[in-house]
Amino acid sequence: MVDPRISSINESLKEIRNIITVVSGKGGVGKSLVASTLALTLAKKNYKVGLFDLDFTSPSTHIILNIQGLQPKEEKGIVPPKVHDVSYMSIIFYSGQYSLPLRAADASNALIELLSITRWEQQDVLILDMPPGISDATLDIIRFVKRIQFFIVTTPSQLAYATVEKLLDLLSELRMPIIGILENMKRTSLPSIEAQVEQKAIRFLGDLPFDEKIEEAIGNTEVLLDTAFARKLEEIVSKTPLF
Amino acid sequence: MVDPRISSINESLKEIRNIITVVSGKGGVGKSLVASTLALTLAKKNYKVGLFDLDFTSPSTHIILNIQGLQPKEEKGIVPPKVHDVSYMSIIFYSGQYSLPLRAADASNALIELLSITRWEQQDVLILDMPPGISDATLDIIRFVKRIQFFIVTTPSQLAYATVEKLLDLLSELRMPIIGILENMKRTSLPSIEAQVEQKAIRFLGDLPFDEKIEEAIGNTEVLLDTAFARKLEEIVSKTPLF
Amino acid sequence: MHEWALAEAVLSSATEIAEKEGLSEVTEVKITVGELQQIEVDILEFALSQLKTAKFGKTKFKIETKKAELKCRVCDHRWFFGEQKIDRETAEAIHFVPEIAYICTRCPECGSPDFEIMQGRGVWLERVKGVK
Amino acid sequence: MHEWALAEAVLSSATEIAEKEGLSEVTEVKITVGELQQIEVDILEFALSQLKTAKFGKTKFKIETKKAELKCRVCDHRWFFGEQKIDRETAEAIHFVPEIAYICTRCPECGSPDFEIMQGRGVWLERVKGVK
Ligand SMILES: Nc1ncnc2c1ncn2[C@@H]1O[C@H](COP(=O)(O)OP(=O)(O)O)[C@@H](O)[C@H]1O
Ligand SMILES: Nc1ncnc2c1ncn2[C@@H]1O[C@H](COP(=O)(O)OP(=O)(O)O)[C@@H](O)[C@H]1O
Ligand SMILES: [Mg+2]
Ligand SMILES: [Mg+2]
Ligand SMILES: [Mg+2]
Ligand SMILES: [Mg+2]
Ligand code: NI
Ligand code: NI
Ligand SMILES: [Zn+2]
Ligand SMILES: [Zn+2]
Repeated sequence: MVDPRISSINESLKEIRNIITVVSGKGGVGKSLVASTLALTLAKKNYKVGLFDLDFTSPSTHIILNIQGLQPKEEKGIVPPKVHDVSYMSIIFYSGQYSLPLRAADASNALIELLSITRWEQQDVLILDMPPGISDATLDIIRFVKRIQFFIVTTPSQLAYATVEKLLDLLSELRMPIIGILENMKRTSLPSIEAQVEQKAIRFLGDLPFDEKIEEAIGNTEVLLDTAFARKLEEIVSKTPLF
Repeated sequence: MVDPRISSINESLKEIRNIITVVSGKGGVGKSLVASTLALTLAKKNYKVGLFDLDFTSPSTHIILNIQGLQPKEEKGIVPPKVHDVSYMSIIFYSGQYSLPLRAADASNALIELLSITRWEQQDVLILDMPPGISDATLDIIRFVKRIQFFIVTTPSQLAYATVEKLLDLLSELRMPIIGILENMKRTSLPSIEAQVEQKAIRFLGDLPFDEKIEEAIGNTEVLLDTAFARKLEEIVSKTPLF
Repeated sequence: MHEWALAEAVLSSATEIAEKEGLSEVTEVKITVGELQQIEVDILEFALSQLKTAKFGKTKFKIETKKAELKCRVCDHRWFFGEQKIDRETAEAIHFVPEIAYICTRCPECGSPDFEIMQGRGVWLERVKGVK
Repeated sequence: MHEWALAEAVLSSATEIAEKEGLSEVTEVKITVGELQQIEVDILEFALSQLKTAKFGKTKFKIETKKAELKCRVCDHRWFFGEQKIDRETAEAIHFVPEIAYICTRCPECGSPDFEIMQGRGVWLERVKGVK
């Protein structure tokens, strides 16, 4: 018995030029906020951008982007709707407001299903928002998706960086391309993790401020793009060779 | 073929009077910090306390408690070492500083193994620090451990509370005992989620401040217990019927 | 209508197998379709007939449906998904992502959402026969 | 030495089965021990003999060891854990928690850590025979 979805995954991703996977060793460091803002920022620069929320256990990007009343079109597969010029896909289109008590093996199966039936069409970049840690989803992406690059998010906290280091060790061992590490929620009271990152010979991308205005910006992309957080992310994106 | 570990789990937990599971729909809300501080606080009140870090993907409590140079004793099973008067168990005793790329099904197997071979001895309370979301570990605990109570942590962020609501819906459906919801990282700039919690007929336990001093306190339990965060948690614990 | 995507996957997978086994012509492709996903077999057949390449010119596509059997991890009870009533909207979501079943399906014995999908989940390629 | 905990688990599980099947006396208990965990079979046997209750007075405990077979999810390669060299400290950690193998074991073909433990992981109770 052969699972026919496997050979169709790279087929359905073939028109995507770059795939950026936003990861961290830990939850709550801002992966979803960074992934969403990165997608909006690149779309504003006229890139063709897709965003795929792969955190099936705690999806968040639909709240950040205020996805409502939209649904993928069924057309020889499913076509992600466009939101703020971003082609967007999430399990939330199917699970709605209900809780979805998935074991990771089932989440993995759902992920393979969505990867294989989604028609992304031509995109300059597809951004993947990942669940925390070295999870089934991370291993699935490594296994199934060719040409991925990892964009790592941490906070200045030792608790976050300790888990990020383990993730880094694994990605380096597997020779996965790493764009670099972004330090989110930087506060003046805390020392930067920049020196530690450079010891690992990984590019330190810069830091994003802890921004009191973020909460108000959730669900309103115009306000979001105008925060100090988003402006700094744009600055970092401008000087980072993403693709 | 029968897995003999299953019938021995409740056997090895039988001398534990209360089991408190610290959960959230999301990562990074402070579960590990709350679980650790709760354990230390109850130990200071002369309760016999155990703490079991079940977040095998991103364990953190060993950093908060600065566990170093300790190892469980092998004695007809394994006996958790005592740290600051807390009997402590974590996968970290076996995985050390290495990254452990576990799929959740394997993490689940490791969890069952540790649950069945650990000799907790007599405890007033065992605190379980969980991974984020409705995960394999949550389902395992519900399946294997009798007499659990859930202690839910959120932040004031809509992103956190949205995922907590889904977790609440599931726990309520399964008639799991819920101690209540704690709002961590409260900032004056943000509205409280208290009203939303009470709509769900769940006890709102109170809030813990966003505390700039936390980072310095990580790895030093004396400093930790002296933070505004820990003092407020103790106050909440004093007025909450935990057991 | 995403049966087309599934048909494409089946054909690309069958082509891979045929190439690996050095088949110049494929005579039979056997496909199993799990009931959980409520695939429209007619559309799947039609899509296969439209999308197939020369290699599949004379191929007989045998499609078999399999009941979706679930097993509770808590009490070991086994049951068939078909016995359950679900609303149209959820059924449609399950059609795309079978795991959406976890939002509403519960063990009929003990109410647990912690069950395993034993069989009858998705589309499987059972067998590719041909001449070398 | 945590073989004692495993022995206890086996006995408590075998007792449950004997009770469910109404066996007044258990004549044979068959146990499989996976090689991954490097269980000391002598100690396990000794622990069983010390911990057993009256019901197991005349029980023959048959212990069989099974090779630990791993299968790579990326390239499908199968191999045996025993073929690999690991240091003492890691071996000891694996003895307690077999999944610690994931920190150092990699697919010998493609280097992936994404493999499945097909068999030979832990302790299984294969069979309980007795008289009613
Ligand atoms: N730079 C920042 N300043 C303030 N709050 C932030 C910042 N980045 C993220 N947050 C908040 O932190 C929480 C976690 O962010 P999220 O993007 O959901 O993280 P993850 O996806 O890693 O779990 C959210 O409540 C979010 O609004
Ligand atoms: N009340 C608080 N004030 C400031 N920082 C906090 C507070 N609670 C937690 N943190 C920080 O937030 C991060 C996440 O905490 P952690 O306990 O690891 O969360 P979780 O276990 O839910 O992932 C850590 O860096 C921790 O130090
Ligand atoms: Mg997220
Ligand atoms: Mg998300
Ligand atoms: Mg934690
Ligand atoms: Mg932890
Ligand atoms: Ni369809
Ligand atoms: Ni031992
Ligand atoms: Zn059941
Ligand atoms: Zn391999």
